[in-house]
Amino acid sequence: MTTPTDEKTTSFSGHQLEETTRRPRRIWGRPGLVTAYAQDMAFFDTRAKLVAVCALVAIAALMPLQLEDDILKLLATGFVLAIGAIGLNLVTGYAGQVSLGHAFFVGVGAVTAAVLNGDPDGRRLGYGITFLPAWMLGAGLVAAVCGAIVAPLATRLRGLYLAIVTLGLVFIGQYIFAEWREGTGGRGVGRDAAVPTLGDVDLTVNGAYTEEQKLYWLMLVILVIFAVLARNLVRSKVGRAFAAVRDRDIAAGVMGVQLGRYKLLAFTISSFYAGVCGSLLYAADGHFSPDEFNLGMSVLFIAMILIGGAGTISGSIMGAMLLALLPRIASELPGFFPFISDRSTEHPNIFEVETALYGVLIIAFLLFEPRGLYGIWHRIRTYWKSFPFSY
Amino acid sequence: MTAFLEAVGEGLGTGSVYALLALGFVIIYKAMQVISFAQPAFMLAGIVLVSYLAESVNFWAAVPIAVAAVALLALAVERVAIRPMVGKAVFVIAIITLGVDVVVRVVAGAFIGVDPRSVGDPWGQEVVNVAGIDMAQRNVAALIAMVVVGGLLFAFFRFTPIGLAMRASALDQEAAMAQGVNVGTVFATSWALAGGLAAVAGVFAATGGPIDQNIWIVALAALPVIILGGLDSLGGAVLAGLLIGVVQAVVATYQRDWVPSLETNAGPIVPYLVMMLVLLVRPYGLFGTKEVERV
Amino acid sequence: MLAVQNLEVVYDDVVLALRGVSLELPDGKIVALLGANGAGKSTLLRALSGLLDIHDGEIRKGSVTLDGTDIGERKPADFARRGIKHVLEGRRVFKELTVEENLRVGAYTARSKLAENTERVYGLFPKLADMRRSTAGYLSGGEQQMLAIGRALMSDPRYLLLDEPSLGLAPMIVAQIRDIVVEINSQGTGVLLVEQNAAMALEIASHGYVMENGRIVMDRPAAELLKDQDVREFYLGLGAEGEVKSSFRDVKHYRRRKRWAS
Amino acid sequence: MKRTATRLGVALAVASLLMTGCGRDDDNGSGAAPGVTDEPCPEAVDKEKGCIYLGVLSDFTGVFKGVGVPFSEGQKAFWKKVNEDGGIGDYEVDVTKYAKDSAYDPDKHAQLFGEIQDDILAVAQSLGTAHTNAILGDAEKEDIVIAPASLASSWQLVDNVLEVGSNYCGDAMNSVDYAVDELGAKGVAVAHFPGDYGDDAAVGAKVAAEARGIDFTDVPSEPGAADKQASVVAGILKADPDVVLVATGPIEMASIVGGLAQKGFTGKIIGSIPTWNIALLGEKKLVPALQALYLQATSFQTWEADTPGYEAMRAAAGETPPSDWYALGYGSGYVMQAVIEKAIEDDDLTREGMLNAAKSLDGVESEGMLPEGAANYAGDPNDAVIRETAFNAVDPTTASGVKQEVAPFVGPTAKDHDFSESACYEQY
Repeated sequence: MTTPTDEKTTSFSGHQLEETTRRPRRIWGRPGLVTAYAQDMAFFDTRAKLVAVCALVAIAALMPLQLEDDILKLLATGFVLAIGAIGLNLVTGYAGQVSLGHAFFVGVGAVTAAVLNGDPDGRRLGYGITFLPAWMLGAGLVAAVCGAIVAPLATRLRGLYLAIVTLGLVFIGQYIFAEWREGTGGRGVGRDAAVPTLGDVDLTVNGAYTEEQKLYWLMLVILVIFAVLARNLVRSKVGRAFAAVRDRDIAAGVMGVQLGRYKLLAFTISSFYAGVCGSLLYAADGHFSPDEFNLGMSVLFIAMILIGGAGTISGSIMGAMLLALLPRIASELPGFFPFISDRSTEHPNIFEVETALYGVLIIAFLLFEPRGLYGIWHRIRTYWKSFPFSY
Repeated sequence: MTAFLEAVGEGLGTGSVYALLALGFVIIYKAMQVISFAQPAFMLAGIVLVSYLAESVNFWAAVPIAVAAVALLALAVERVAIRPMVGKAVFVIAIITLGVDVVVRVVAGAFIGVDPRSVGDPWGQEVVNVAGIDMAQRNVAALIAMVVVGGLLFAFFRFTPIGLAMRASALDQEAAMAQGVNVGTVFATSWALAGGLAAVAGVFAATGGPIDQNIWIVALAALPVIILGGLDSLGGAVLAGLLIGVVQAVVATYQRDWVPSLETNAGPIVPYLVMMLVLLVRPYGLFGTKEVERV
Repeated sequence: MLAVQNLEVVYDDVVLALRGVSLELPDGKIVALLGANGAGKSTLLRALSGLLDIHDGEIRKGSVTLDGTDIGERKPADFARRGIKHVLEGRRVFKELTVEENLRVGAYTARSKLAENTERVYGLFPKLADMRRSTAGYLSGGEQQMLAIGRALMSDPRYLLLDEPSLGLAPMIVAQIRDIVVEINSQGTGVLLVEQNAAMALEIASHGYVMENGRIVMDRPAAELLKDQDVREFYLGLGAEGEVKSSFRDVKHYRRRKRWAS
Repeated sequence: MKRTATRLGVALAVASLLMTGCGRDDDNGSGAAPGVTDEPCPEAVDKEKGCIYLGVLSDFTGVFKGVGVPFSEGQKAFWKKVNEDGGIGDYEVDVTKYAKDSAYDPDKHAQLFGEIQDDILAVAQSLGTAHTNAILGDAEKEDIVIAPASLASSWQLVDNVLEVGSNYCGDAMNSVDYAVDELGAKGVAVAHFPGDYGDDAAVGAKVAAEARGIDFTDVPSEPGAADKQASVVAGILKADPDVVLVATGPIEMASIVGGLAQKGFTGKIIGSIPTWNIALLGEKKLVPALQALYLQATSFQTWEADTPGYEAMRAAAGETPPSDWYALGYGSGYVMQAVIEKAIEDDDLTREGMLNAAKSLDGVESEGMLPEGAANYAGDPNDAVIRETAFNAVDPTTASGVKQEVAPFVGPTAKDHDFSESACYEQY
């Protein structure tokens, strides 16, 4: 009674272990058939996937030549959020440690990048480092260190307790950010974000290409790099240890997986991604304030990986893109309902409807597809794979 | 010393609000192992209803009506958005409750309108002198309300069949079902209770001055409270609520003396600091059951 | 009469737990259900008390009927209200409640007759009456089992489904439980007794079923089963000559034979 | 595999077709300046005229929605009147299409500005000091003129920001001088929001307190009702000042006044202009305390002022509930109108032309809506800054709930202070 679509089970039930050393054998017309463990663990387990991903990236790279700037800006923001979502997915989706503290690490990244990149003579603390990779990776590293400091808590706590404790991190983080006016600009004020420049080119100034086009390409490239790194990580020994920690942590501990070490690693890497995400997140708007890094942002990231599909890299990206576009979708909807006023003094008005719709869409989405976008994709794929037989 | 005791009095007032909110969280948690993030919205809905009702009927009539109405609202939310998800991952349900929170809060907030509102409570800023200590009447009222509501809850869980069924269901859902307990009824009752409790808490959070829709933030302090008390302990929720209220008020009063260099009021993060310290020693809170989360 | 016809149950959409199972529990009779671990006995009981759903189980084919009406799709509370009470394996008392509170939860569907039923249960289990105020979790295993049965009796059920009541109990307690089951039955309650302790079960039952791999493989009056060679060998632990037989090879042989036979 | 490739090829082809079908619109219209079109406005009075779009970044749902909503309504009323009177030159003015709610969040402010900046000629309202600062860099790059709904002491230093009245810093100086000279105060405490608005007032008070040699206590506050202000009240009482300055929102101010009154405070509590909201009169228990203790420091007149401008405004307002914010929104329109008129006069209705027009403006005829000497952007910043402050007291019988108690005056501290060096809040 195994479902015919589950590749993982077929690979183990149908073949013996000695085949892992053999070259994968491909059977024509059955692209879903996995004949070796190495193949199951490969970066792209089928050729079709490789082609599809390359095509997708190619299309994504060409988009700026076609789409309007405001959409591009949203998409670019989505790419950056996706980096953060991948980070959260590593610790939550793969290693099973639910963290509501992601906003804190994003904040650490944003602040670090702004401080490193800031004008040394400006109103706030700044070191004037303009080299983009330097401040981006610096932000990631500082966030990673913070993650490593927090990780020991995770070895003591589980589930909702861990979630709420990491939430505490957000509140304490906000307090520190608010106090450190020199670095963050303080509550309700904020400071200028790190400015992305490549060589002498300031990407936030319109030139041959607009600001939005340039930022879009930049974010796309960075996202692809970090997504590939994450995908490689999760199919390695580390990734398997994460899964073991997630599924049965005590059993994994008994079997020799060093729980503390892998939880530490998961938090550190996740925080690194969050830091990188934070360093780039405000590039387009050019300004951020410490109030941003609140419960709402943490929840946004959790929603991304739940909506996208926990425990998948592609799901993280899909979820981030959807949530980045959601406010825009919500703001388009009132156009179809004439009773909604655009005046702030009347109710219901579009400002309220936009916010409410955001909530409704999240509820509706999870009600109808709790496995997320990845689940929908999986279902479609499964359906066509066994077409015309429904099971 | 007087200043200290006055701070304690103040803290007992806010602590009572936290305790009422935390009781709602714990009741839902015990019923379905989910933290409902919709509590802040129910609190806001309660405040809005009272502030409108108090204009037509008086405050004392407005509160029970609003509490009942919010309980019904919570019931409806449970039926529409939560029940279909029973059995799914708890974090998916938690995020759904967050979605509910956003929607309800926007709708309730719309009724607050542009200008600050008031719940029309009879206490205002009046004080009462208890053994030489000035205590705001609203804080005394909150404490009394919390004790009364807590007592009623205690009686409810001890003596009524449904209350007993809820306790049984929290201990062993399948065994409770085998006794004929309808788990749907248990879920619905727990949401209604939590909604009502949030409304009561809201009324007391909103006394003492005008409020706007940002008052929902008060409800977030209940999260560290429930962790501190233990997710599944009603008594723990009450004690932790009062404890955190008092510590918060004392810190707010003395912070300027202790650490003059800190500008921002540390009160709001105190609950989290206390929570973290306690969890380092006791990973399941002060009164929580070990292994609440199944391995 | 409570019965299942041609029942097929699937867990998680994947695991087939019961196949073509039919069973009858007449009013006022004791029916024994025997089988090894994993044979599907508990699943069958869950199907009979509506508790499949929370284990992600689902009836795919066949029906559960009470006096001819299909009740398979109803909620567990409905089963209880109709007089079917399931005593779960492993006792499952509400550990933090007192004995009396446990009993009150048991009376959830029959609140009007609470006092009457409490008296009856205390009559059956005088020990529980002495400990009515103690916390259930501190009771001994046998007392907990009595509490679990007593709790189920609080709604005066027509049918009692007992899942392994003797599990992990001392022989003396097992005998006590047996007597109580007989007593309950004599008051008119039909009992479906799932047991590893086949000797005890068949001794008091009027009819017996044997399950293997999700199927009923034997369906005979209890007296006949008691005499059956295979049953004696594999459930009563007695060889053909009344000796303990422990050769694994024979077991393998038996299994092979059964597989072809079924 | 081959089939997959073919399928992908088809998909690619379809995708590229789709994308070329709805291609990107790179040209910027007819070459006119952004925000200026020959098409009529969406709600045009005269369909023959073109339209000038002004952006609005206000607070409709945040802490200062009590300011943002009536302010925006006042602006709409002003431009409606202007349009009905024939518009400006060949154009009418629209402040509705690009009105956005930033909810008093500087980041959202910056983000929304990014969304509308290619479609507007100027910003008719940017509510909040830090918020306006958040968009200032981008606005300067693109020569966009901004009318702030904020009275920070930094605006006179910036060319493209059109401030209209005295600043929080100067108001606070005058408040302290008044406390010393008229009330004989020996100590002053300031309760204020963190951030540029609150800091501006705090610095003003501090400078004045030092100049006058009285005690000064700084008590930071934060947004929130009675619970959040309890520690503020405790902090003030500990310092035991004679006069308290408050630079928060109305809810915070009311909680502080209530808390102080409860503890028997008898001095004066002087709030910055945004601390008043008429809805506070609904707090029956609080009104006596507000009447006894509270003063609002402002350089604007109140709703019932007897000037031609206010009269026209009251007529335009019709049924709209009276609010001094409405009046301020309405009054600020005079400045923007003058700038647009000048730009048209110079035959340069572009962003650059607007900026030049603003820089050369040395005053505006506001029919008594704005303080004396407002909108002088041509002169030296230190000379042009408005230094006078009036105090309003709570009076439930008036339309907007407050009535002028102390006529406009300039205290010695503000008179001598050099406002041209840097903004007060930067010295916090």
